[in-house]
Order: sequence, then C-alpha cells, then structure tokens
Amino acid sequence: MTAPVLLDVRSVTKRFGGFQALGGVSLQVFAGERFGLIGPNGSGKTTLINCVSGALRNDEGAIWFEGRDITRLPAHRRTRLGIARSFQIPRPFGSMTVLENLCVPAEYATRGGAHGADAAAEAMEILRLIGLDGKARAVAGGLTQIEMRKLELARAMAVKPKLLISDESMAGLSSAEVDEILAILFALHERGIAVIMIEHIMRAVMRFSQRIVVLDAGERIAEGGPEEILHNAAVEKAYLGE
Amino acid sequence: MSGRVLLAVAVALVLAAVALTRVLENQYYYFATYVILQYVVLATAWNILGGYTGYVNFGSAAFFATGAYTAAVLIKAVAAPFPVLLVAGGLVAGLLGLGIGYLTLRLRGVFFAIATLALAVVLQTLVVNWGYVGGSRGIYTLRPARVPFFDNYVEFLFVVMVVLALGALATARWIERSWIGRGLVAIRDNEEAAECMGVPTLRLKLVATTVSGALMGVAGAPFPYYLTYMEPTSAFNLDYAINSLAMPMIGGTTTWVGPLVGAVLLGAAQQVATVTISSALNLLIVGLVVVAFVILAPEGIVGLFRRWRARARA
Amino acid sequence: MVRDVEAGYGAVRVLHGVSMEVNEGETVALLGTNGNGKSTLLKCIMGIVRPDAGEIVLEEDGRRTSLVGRSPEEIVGLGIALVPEGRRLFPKLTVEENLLLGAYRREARAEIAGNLRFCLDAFPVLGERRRQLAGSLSGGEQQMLALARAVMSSPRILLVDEPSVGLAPILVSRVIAKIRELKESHHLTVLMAEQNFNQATKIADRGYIIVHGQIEFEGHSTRELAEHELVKKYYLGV
Amino acid sequence: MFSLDLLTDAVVAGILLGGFYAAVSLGITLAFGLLDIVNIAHPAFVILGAYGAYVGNSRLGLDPIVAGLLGMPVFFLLGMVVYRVYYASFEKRGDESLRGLVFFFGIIFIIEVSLLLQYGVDYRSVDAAYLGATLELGPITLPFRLAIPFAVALGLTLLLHLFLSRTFWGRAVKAVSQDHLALRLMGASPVRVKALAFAIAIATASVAGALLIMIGPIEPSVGREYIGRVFAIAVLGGMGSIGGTLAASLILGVLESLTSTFYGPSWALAVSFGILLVVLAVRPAGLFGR
Repeated sequence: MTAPVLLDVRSVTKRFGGFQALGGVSLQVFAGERFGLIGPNGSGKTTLINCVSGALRNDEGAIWFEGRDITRLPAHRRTRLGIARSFQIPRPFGSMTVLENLCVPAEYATRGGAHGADAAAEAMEILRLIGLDGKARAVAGGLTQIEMRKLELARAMAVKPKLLISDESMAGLSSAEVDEILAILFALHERGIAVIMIEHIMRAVMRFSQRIVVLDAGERIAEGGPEEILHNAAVEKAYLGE
Repeated sequence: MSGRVLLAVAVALVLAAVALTRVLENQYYYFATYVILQYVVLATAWNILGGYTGYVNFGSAAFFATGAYTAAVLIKAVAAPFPVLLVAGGLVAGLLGLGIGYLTLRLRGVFFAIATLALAVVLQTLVVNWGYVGGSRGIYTLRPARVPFFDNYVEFLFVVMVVLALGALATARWIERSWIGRGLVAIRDNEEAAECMGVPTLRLKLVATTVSGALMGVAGAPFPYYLTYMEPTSAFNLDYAINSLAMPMIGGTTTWVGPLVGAVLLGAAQQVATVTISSALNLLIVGLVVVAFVILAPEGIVGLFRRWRARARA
Repeated sequence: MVRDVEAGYGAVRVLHGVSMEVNEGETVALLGTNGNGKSTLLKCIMGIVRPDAGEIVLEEDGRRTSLVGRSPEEIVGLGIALVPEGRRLFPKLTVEENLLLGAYRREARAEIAGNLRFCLDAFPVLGERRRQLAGSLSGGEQQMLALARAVMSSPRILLVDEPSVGLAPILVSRVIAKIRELKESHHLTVLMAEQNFNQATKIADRGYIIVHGQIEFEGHSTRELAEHELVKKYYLGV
Repeated sequence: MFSLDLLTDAVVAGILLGGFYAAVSLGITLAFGLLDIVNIAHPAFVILGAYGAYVGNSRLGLDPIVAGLLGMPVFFLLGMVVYRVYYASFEKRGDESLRGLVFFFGIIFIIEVSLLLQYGVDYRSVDAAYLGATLELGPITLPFRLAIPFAVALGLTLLLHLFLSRTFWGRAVKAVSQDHLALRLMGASPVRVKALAFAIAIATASVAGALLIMIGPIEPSVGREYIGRVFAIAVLGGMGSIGGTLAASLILGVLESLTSTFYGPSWALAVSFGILLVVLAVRPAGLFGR
C-alpha cells in the first residue's frame, strides 16, 4: 500500500463492567481504501467503531486519524475531522424533512460549513447521487426501511468524510436492495472516501473489500484479502467454532 | 411569509401601538395587553429551549424574577436608565441559565427540569432573606416623573412590551431558521446522531438555555415599574412557570408561531376570566387545559391546523 | 412446531417462510451466522415479535396451543423459557434476586426452593457470588446466571439464543456442556440458536441451517450436519 | 448564641424531621428511582393526603394517622388511574420525557388550585390529644408532634423495604426499569408491575400527608417547598434505594434543622437545592448509589 495511513487504531481496550469487549485491538485503514470488518456476533465490531467515532471512550490504547491523536476528542470534533458513520438501526432526525436531515451535517460538520441555500444545494446533490432526491421534502420519520438506510448513508456523506463507517447498512434487506446499497458504497469510494464496511452478508463483504480484518471475542484474529480470509483456518474456526 | 413582509408587519404594529396611545384613554386595556405581551415573550423564550431542544424548564418564574429584581436593584442603587435595566436583566438571567445548564445538561434531561423547579423556590428564599430589596415585605419603585413622547408611563411600558414581544419572536424565528435551530431540533430528535453529525450538542444546549433565560429576564426587567410595588410572591408567581410552558404546549412547540398563538389565546382568555370569574379558578382551567392538550393534541393548535389543512388538500 | 413463518421489523422481512419442528426431549440446533434470522425466529416463538404470517403451535399431550398472538408472559406461563441474546440480566440486582425473579411464574414458585438449590449446586460460582450485583460478573458467569435464571422458571422447553457470544473458547465449551447437563437433569426440550457450529453439534441431536431467513439445510443427525464443505458454503453464504 | 443544648436540640429535631422527609420521599424513590416516572406532582399528592387527614380529623373526629391509613386504598386507586393514563398517553408512545413532565406539572396545578378553591389560603391543622405532649429523655426533649410522625415514617419505610426485598412483586418492581423485555421473559407484565408500584407510591402520600399536617399547619401551596427536597433526597439517596432514601432524608433533616437554628428558618429551604445542585454536579449517582 502506498496510500498514507488514515486511521490508526493502536491496541484499543474496552471493558463493560467485568466484560472485556475489546482486548487490545490494532488495525490501520489507508486513505481511499475499501476495508471490511467482520466477525461473529459479540466479537466487538460495533464497540470498536463506537470507540473510533467517539460514542464510547476506550479504556486503553490510542486512536489516530491523519497523523493526529483523537483519542480524547468528543464525537462531533471527530466528525469535523472527517469520520462519518451510519447507524445499524437508522436514527434519522424524524421531525425534519430528508433535505433538512442532510443540512445538519452540511452546516456543522464541515469547517466554516455551507449555510442556507448552499447547504441545501449540496444536500440535494448528495440525494441525487443516492437516489433519494424524489423524497427530499418528505418527513424523515415516515420513510420506508430501505429509504432510511439510504438516508443514513446520505447523511454520513454530507459530512464530507475522508472515512465512512457503514455499520450493517444491509442487514435485513433483500438481495436486490443489498446490491443498491453496495452500488452506493462503491460510488462513495470512487469519490476518494475510505469505507469501513461492517456486515454479515459475506457475499457483499467479499465483493466490496480490498482488505478484511476479522475480530473474534474482542481480538483481531486475521487480516488479508477476501480470498485469503475465506481460506484462513482461524477465521473458519471463529465462525464454525472449535 | 417572507422576512421582509414580517418586518413591515412588525414596524406597522409598533406604530399602531404608539398611535393607539394617542387615542385610547382607558388604562385597563394597557395593563391587560401588557400582561399578554409579557406572556408572548415568556412563552417564546421557553419554547427556544423546551420546544426546539426538548429540555423542560419549570423555573420560568425564577428567570423572570431575576430580571425584575436585577432592575429593582439597579433602580434603587444607581437610578439606572431604562435601556440599562433591560440589558442588565437579560444578562443576569442569561448567566443564570448558563450556570444551571452547565451543571445539569450533561446528565439526563429530567435533572435539568428538576433543577429549574427547585431553582425557583430557592431564589425566592434568597430574595425573601435579602434586606436590600425589602425581603418578604417587598420594594417600592418610583416611576420616572415623565417620559418623552408619552403622557403616561403605562402607555410607554405598553409600547416597550410590544417591541420586546416582537423582538422575542424575531429571535425565535431567526434561531429556528438558522443552522442553530436545525442543530437544536437535531438534538431533540436524536442527540447521539446529532453529535455524530458534527453538532456540538452541549454547547448548543447551553446557547439555548442562555438565550431562553436572557429573554425571560428581559421580560421581567420592566416589572418593577409596571407594578411600582413588588414583593417576592408576585415576582416568583407560579403563573409564570405554568403559563410559559402551557402556552407553547397549547399553541404548538415546533414553530415560533405556536407560542404566539398560545399566549394570545390563553392570555386573553385569562384576562377575561380574571375579571369575570376568579383568578384561582382560571388557573385551574389552565391546568386542565394543559393536561388535556398534552394527552389529546400533543402537537398543539398549530399542529392541528396543519393536519386539518393537509387533510383538506388531500 | 413452527410452520411457514414470515416475520420482520417494520418493512424489513427477516424470515421468509420458515418451517421447522422440535420434538419432545430433543436438542435441536438452529445454525447460521448472525443476521440470518435465528434470533428473530426465537423471538417469534416467545411472542416478542409477532409473525406476519404462518403459525407456531405447541403440542402437548395431544393438546394443540397456538402461540401466535400470545404475549411473552403467557408463553412463559406455558412452560417455555428463553435465554435471550445478550443475556439480559438485571445488572443492578444481585445474583440471588435475578434467580428468584426467574421463578416469578406461578408454577415455578411452588418449586422455588428445590430449583434454587439445584441451580446453586449446578453453578457453584453463582453460590459464591449470591450477593454480588449481576452487572459485576464476568461474561461467562453472566451466561451461567442467564441459564440458571431460565431454569428457575421450571420450563419444559428451553430456548437458548447464542450462548457462545462474546465468550472465550474455553468458556463456550463449558456453557454448552452445562446446557446438556440441564437438559438431562430437567428432562427439557432444547432449541438452541448458535453460530458456533462445532460446539453446537456436540450436544445437538439434529439441526437446521438458516441462511437469509430461509431454512437451507436440514440435518437429521449431527453427522449429516458435519459434512463440512457443504456447511461452510451455506454457513458463510458464499 | 451558640450552645451545646441548642445544638443537641437542633440535631434531634433534625433527625425527627428527616424521618418524616423519608415518608414524603418514598413515593419519589419508587416512581422516579425505580420506575423512571418523573412524578414531580408527588408533593402535591402529599398535600392532598394532608387535606384528607384534615377532613377525616375535623369532620369525622378521626385520629390523623388513622385517617391517613384509611386514605391509602383511595390513593392506591388514584395512583392506578394516573398511571394508566400516563402509560396510554405517554409511555406507550415513547413520549414520556417532555410531555409526561408537563402532564404531572398540570396535575400539580389541578390539585393545588382545587384545594385552594375548596379550602382557601388559610392554614389548616389537625387535633389529637397527644400532639402537644413531649417526652423527656434525660437532656433530650422529644415533642410528640415530631416523634410520632418519625415513628410512623420509619414503619412505612420498613414495610416498603420488606415489600421490595421479600416479595416477587417487589423484586419485579426493582427490575422493571432495568430491562422490560427480560422481565416479560420471567412471566411478569411490566405495565401491571409499574401500575402496582406507582399506586403504592401514591398510597404512601396519604400517610405522608397525614404526618405533614401533624407536624404543622399547612395551606395548598406548601407542596412546592417539598419538590426540591424530595428530589434532592431521591438523587442523594442513590435513585431507588430505600436505605439510601432514609439516610439522605436524615442528613437533609439535620442540615436544615441546623441551618434554621443558627441562620433562621427562612434559609432552611435553600439547603435542599444547594445539596441537589452539588450532587448533580459532582456525583450524579448519589452518595448511596449502588
């Protein structure tokens, strides 16, 4: 890899009560990379991205982004640096229209952000790209599930991120819908955004990722290209058990 | 309506109010309208925090009284001119909002609500024990002998309140349409998602408590001149606490129009009721109406109107 | 027992016509990686998620009871207990209080003393930590407590949702062994959703593999299930 | 001005007063601490209980405590009804935070103003032969007016503690706000458990009200003074712990009593708010949080 390191997670540990969710996980994501993060339930994927996005504070270890330590920054500051995420269960701003949902990050997340008409124009462009422009004036609370998933991604895009974390954006969707979301993520990558995909739908992860890291029980057990991962004995063991 | 039209309406209203003072003689109407306008300011101020952000303030009376007593002290100590009273009242009450917010807003929202509830009782205790402002006996304030343009001080106060009400509405409308307002609503809808979209949630909530508190303080600043004799019970009257949240609830909390509608309707009804029935009974009615609205029409009158219009269109 | 069940959350359809059955005294494994509908199926059986179509029937001594439309409380009352995903203990109650709450159901209150003694014997670690808050237990201990709490309700059918989640391998085999032990001592019928294939097949009589909300493979014995290449294909969905 | 006698008297009076505060706060500990229902109207229900005792005492000649106990079933039913309305209107819609609070605020007004219309702003009190008597224990003087409410409050606290720790319903009450679904998996209906617990919380207000009016005369708006107190106690006591509530009540009672002895009664009210703010700012889990 010649691209510079974008995200650098350095032996991050997180405990909940007596339960260790992450036991010293390290990984690096390079600029513009398509990165897959997989692992069985409870392996710590969501905890890890909560630590990266700032929703949780890790107990030990450090997180660096673009060569600067962000371990102690609150979530909104990290977003401004260029880390965007979508939520596993969509969390739209339900009382706003779809367009307004995108104006929030457009106005807040980018330095000196666009305001008013500029923000709306930017938001509209993103909605077109994602295929939600027809719903721009609809109230977000009334969208269908697939529309909400798209809105999650659109809103994350409005952050103008350098890194997008997609947390199970496809869970429960039909296979045609999975392809739609996949196409959106490829399009984002085309624009130079690094994407971390967390997903259980192997077909999607294998197709999308250039590199995959596998977590199990809060530890990193494998790393490699899709083919490598599929034939990795440790991965097989993690999924099938011993 | 565009901003320019509204501005024209506002200027026209102020001019009309001034013109009215040349015509109308009966002082009662000025007193009654002053009270309603004061509620427009309080309800609008409450809604900036409670409606947009979803944090409930039960201590409106405390912020209002802070403005009133700040003014009373300045009048007594340095005979400060009127504009200074407004600014100082707003400033002190705004700082109070900032302080309470800073202490409690990092916790769950209910703690903020409880803190404001207790704040009113305690500030009242402090004032009751404060000899300089007369303690529980109260304090007299002499109105300036004359004001330019007006032959009567009450008429002057009435026009001041018209301007303050319009100012509060303009502030609320500006916040609502700006990126700040959008940030506040994002907090109400989903605070965690807002934070992840780059919204500095704590800072914005503090802005809201400060602005909201400051506007309530401004509303209270002319109070000593309005009453000429003020004691803690009237300044900390629970009417302010219930009305400033009842009015937005009844009118609708999502837009700046809601508190205005609620304040005018409920305020006017109360003025009529106080004259014709008793003031206690009218408070009871407010209580019942509030409970009925939160249960049956949580979107308020503005929400009902919108739904009705949407249905008419479909 | 379960026939043609379709279910989902809002517009998301998780189960597409799932049919399966569990006979009395069996241990059946419901296998699949996460996101394929194992948990949703168990939630449908427990009445937590209401299926959009299909039927779920409990047959006992020739009596047929439909479970669709019943509340979880009623279903617990019929003698079905679920050890839920993520354990869902009451973290601010003590171990003992958690266990006693397990015996809330009327039929279980009569047998509370015996059940409690049994649980404390079967899980000595819980006895040692009786007065400790459940939230302070380690992951393995929490899973043991969740199992014990379910047993306290004197169920006839035990549903277990992913007991291995978040546990170190050594603990996984211990938990799985406990499930078998409980099954035998209490004459339970067990349906266990699990992603850990090798551990689950250690104690299961037979099993189903669920992929994308559909039963892809029915293994009538553990040996059939253990045809590894096929399983891997279904399992990882590649 | 300062003397040891004065100090002893103040501490004793404070402990007695604190016990009474516990009776007033139990309902909040249940509703707010265990059920997550922010019933800011609880002090208003206490006042309602006090007027119930007043009516029972002045019209029917009942002992105020007996009147308070007789009022419990009525208050229990009232609590059931209030919870059902609250549940159907707010909790079920997931809208309890903002509008639920306003709902209870409206209830405060309805109770307070109804009492005002019925009984006016005059102070009301109750009579019982023992109220004027005192008990001398060496250097300590125990006025019955305070000692009896203290004893009754302790009894009430103990009963509630036993209910929560020894019964199936009680354990379910402690569990309900921690995990709704898990409770259903135990075979208990969260709505029914909450309705029962809330009804019990309101029922305690009947007795607490009787104690309130025994200690001193009251008028309808006295309840407001207790809002700061009960929440300070609930938060200080660790939200939902009965033992913590009692301990926090005693601390607050003693502090208030010392303040009013050495600085004057009009300052006593500021104590609770000061404590509340300090606890919220420094240690939100409360002093006795588990």
